[in-house]
Amino acid sequence: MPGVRAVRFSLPADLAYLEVARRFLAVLGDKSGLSPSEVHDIQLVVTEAMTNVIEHGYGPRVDDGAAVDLQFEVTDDLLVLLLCDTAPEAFDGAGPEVDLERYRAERKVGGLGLHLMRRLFDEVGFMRDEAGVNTVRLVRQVRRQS
Amino acid sequence: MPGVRAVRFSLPADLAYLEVARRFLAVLGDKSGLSPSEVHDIQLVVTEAMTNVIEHGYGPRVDDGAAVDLQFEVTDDLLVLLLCDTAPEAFDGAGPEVDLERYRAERKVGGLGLHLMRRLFDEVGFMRDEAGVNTVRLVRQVRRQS
Amino acid sequence: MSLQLEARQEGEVRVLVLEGELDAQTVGPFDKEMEGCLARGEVRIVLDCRGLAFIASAGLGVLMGVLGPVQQAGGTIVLAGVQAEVRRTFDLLDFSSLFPFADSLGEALRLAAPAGGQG
Amino acid sequence: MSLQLEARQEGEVRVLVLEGELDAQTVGPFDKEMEGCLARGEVRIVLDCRGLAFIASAGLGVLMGVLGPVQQAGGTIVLAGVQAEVRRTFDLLDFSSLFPFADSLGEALRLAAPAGGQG
Ligand SMILES: Nc1ncnc2c1ncn2[C@@H]1O[C@H](COP(=O)(O)OP(=O)(O)O)[C@@H](O)[C@H]1O
Ligand SMILES: Nc1ncnc2c1ncn2[C@@H]1O[C@H](COP(=O)(O)OP(=O)(O)O)[C@@H](O)[C@H]1O
Repeated sequence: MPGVRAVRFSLPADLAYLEVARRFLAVLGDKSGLSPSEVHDIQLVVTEAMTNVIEHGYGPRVDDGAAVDLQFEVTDDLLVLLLCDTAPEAFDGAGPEVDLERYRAERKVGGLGLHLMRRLFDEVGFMRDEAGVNTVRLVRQVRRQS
Repeated sequence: MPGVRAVRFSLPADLAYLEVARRFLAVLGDKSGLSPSEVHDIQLVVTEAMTNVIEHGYGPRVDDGAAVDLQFEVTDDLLVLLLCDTAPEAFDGAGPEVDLERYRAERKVGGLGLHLMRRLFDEVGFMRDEAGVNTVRLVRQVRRQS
Repeated sequence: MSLQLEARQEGEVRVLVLEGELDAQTVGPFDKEMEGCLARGEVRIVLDCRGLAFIASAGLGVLMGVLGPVQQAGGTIVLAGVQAEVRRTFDLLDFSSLFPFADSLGEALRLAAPAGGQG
Repeated sequence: MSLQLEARQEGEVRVLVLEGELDAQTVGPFDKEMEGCLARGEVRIVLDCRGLAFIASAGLGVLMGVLGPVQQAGGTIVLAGVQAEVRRTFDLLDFSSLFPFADSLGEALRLAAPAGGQG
């Protein structure tokens, strides 16, 4: 079965590139023999993580050269996604669990993105290295097209 | 009209990824508002340049981690493509012009790729820096969808 | 393209046609449209999702934000022709039970009309 | 997928159906097939290119490599239903005058048959 050796891409830290990320992921998922539903899950999780990096990590005063780097790798049975950015804000992934009741009562409270990431991936890790690079690491078992 | 800020991607130095490069370029061309025929020209030229890097630059004994890095940027009226690799072989773009007559007489002589690149782009430059990074730089005026 | 949005009135029902992909980049006009419906008291809403290929949490956030007020005003938000992948996102968040899903636009209009689902 | 290749015989004409994209990665089977035709003396060849979306110089190299021997053996290589982008690559290299192009497969078969284009 086909795998994909590590492919990296770097997109401007701009919500207008969420769609480009999803298109790229569709190409890579297809090349890796992933099912359309698996490709969708990857697109969803990357959309959420990238949105967070842009909205919360870089924030509104992001400079023009800011980027989000993605790495996509499929081995025999493991899908590994890395998202890296150099946003000043560190984030450790901590936060309250999403509360459906609160969602009904209040309007537009957050927490859905992280919830989706944790729901869909076995491993969701947040790191920051000494050089100021933030990495979100998402890992899950591959479910292939039958 | 939409432009595309610099988008970079890094693919394994493997002919199996020529198709991925073309799919990625289609996404970026579409996002930049380029016409299908302009997208085709970009796909053709990148296919040729990437094939050369893999076949002539890295050659058959390429190691597993070898990559080809692409950068795609569209400003108002200029399309700039960069292909970078770390192949040991330096190349300055010199070579005999393609000879159609020879093509008919002999079998499978080379030179078509460089010919296509020069035919389709205004600027085709080959560089190698002190760090051993080879860069092919391809520039041309943007022809947009009308 | 990304997201195309079209609104029209069908009797007492407001129909919003969503085509493309709904994410943090494209959610703005949809948010504005939904808030507009609420402000004008147009609370019988059908979202024609047949052309909606993707929804991110940003889109669900808007829906969840207006659902309470819409229901308090005696209205409803019916989702018509939702594609499998969009439905999956609702399911993943356990939001599917909160909305009536209709296979066809006709069924959705019946569910949203005064004599319909809200009976 | 990348390149699908299918060969069949239609009377005295060998028909190769190309679907997908022809580049340095996918050219191998096409090269082998063309060399096989030449070796077996099957030199009346139609390439059904209706499904061919892309051709790189690697594909043209194979064509140019066999064209001379095919013609010396009294044969021809007719291209059927070539898409605009593939045609463009032929044009860019000034190779278009070297091959008969046929809009339809039927026309290509007529051109390739003994009574046809080769007279
Ligand atoms: N990359 C990040 N950098 C900084 N803060 C983040 C990041 N990702 C998430 N957060 C924080 O976690 C919260 C929850 O994120 P999420 O579940 O995606 O919901 P939302 O983005 O809608 O608020 C955010 O509101 C934000 O405070
Ligand atoms: N990146 C490269 N590194 C080393 N040599 C190269 C490179 N690109 C091209 N060349 C040389 O230039 C020649 C012509 O290249 P090209 O026109 O693409 O034709 P082909 O690759 O079919 O030989 C090649 O045969 C090779 O010797």
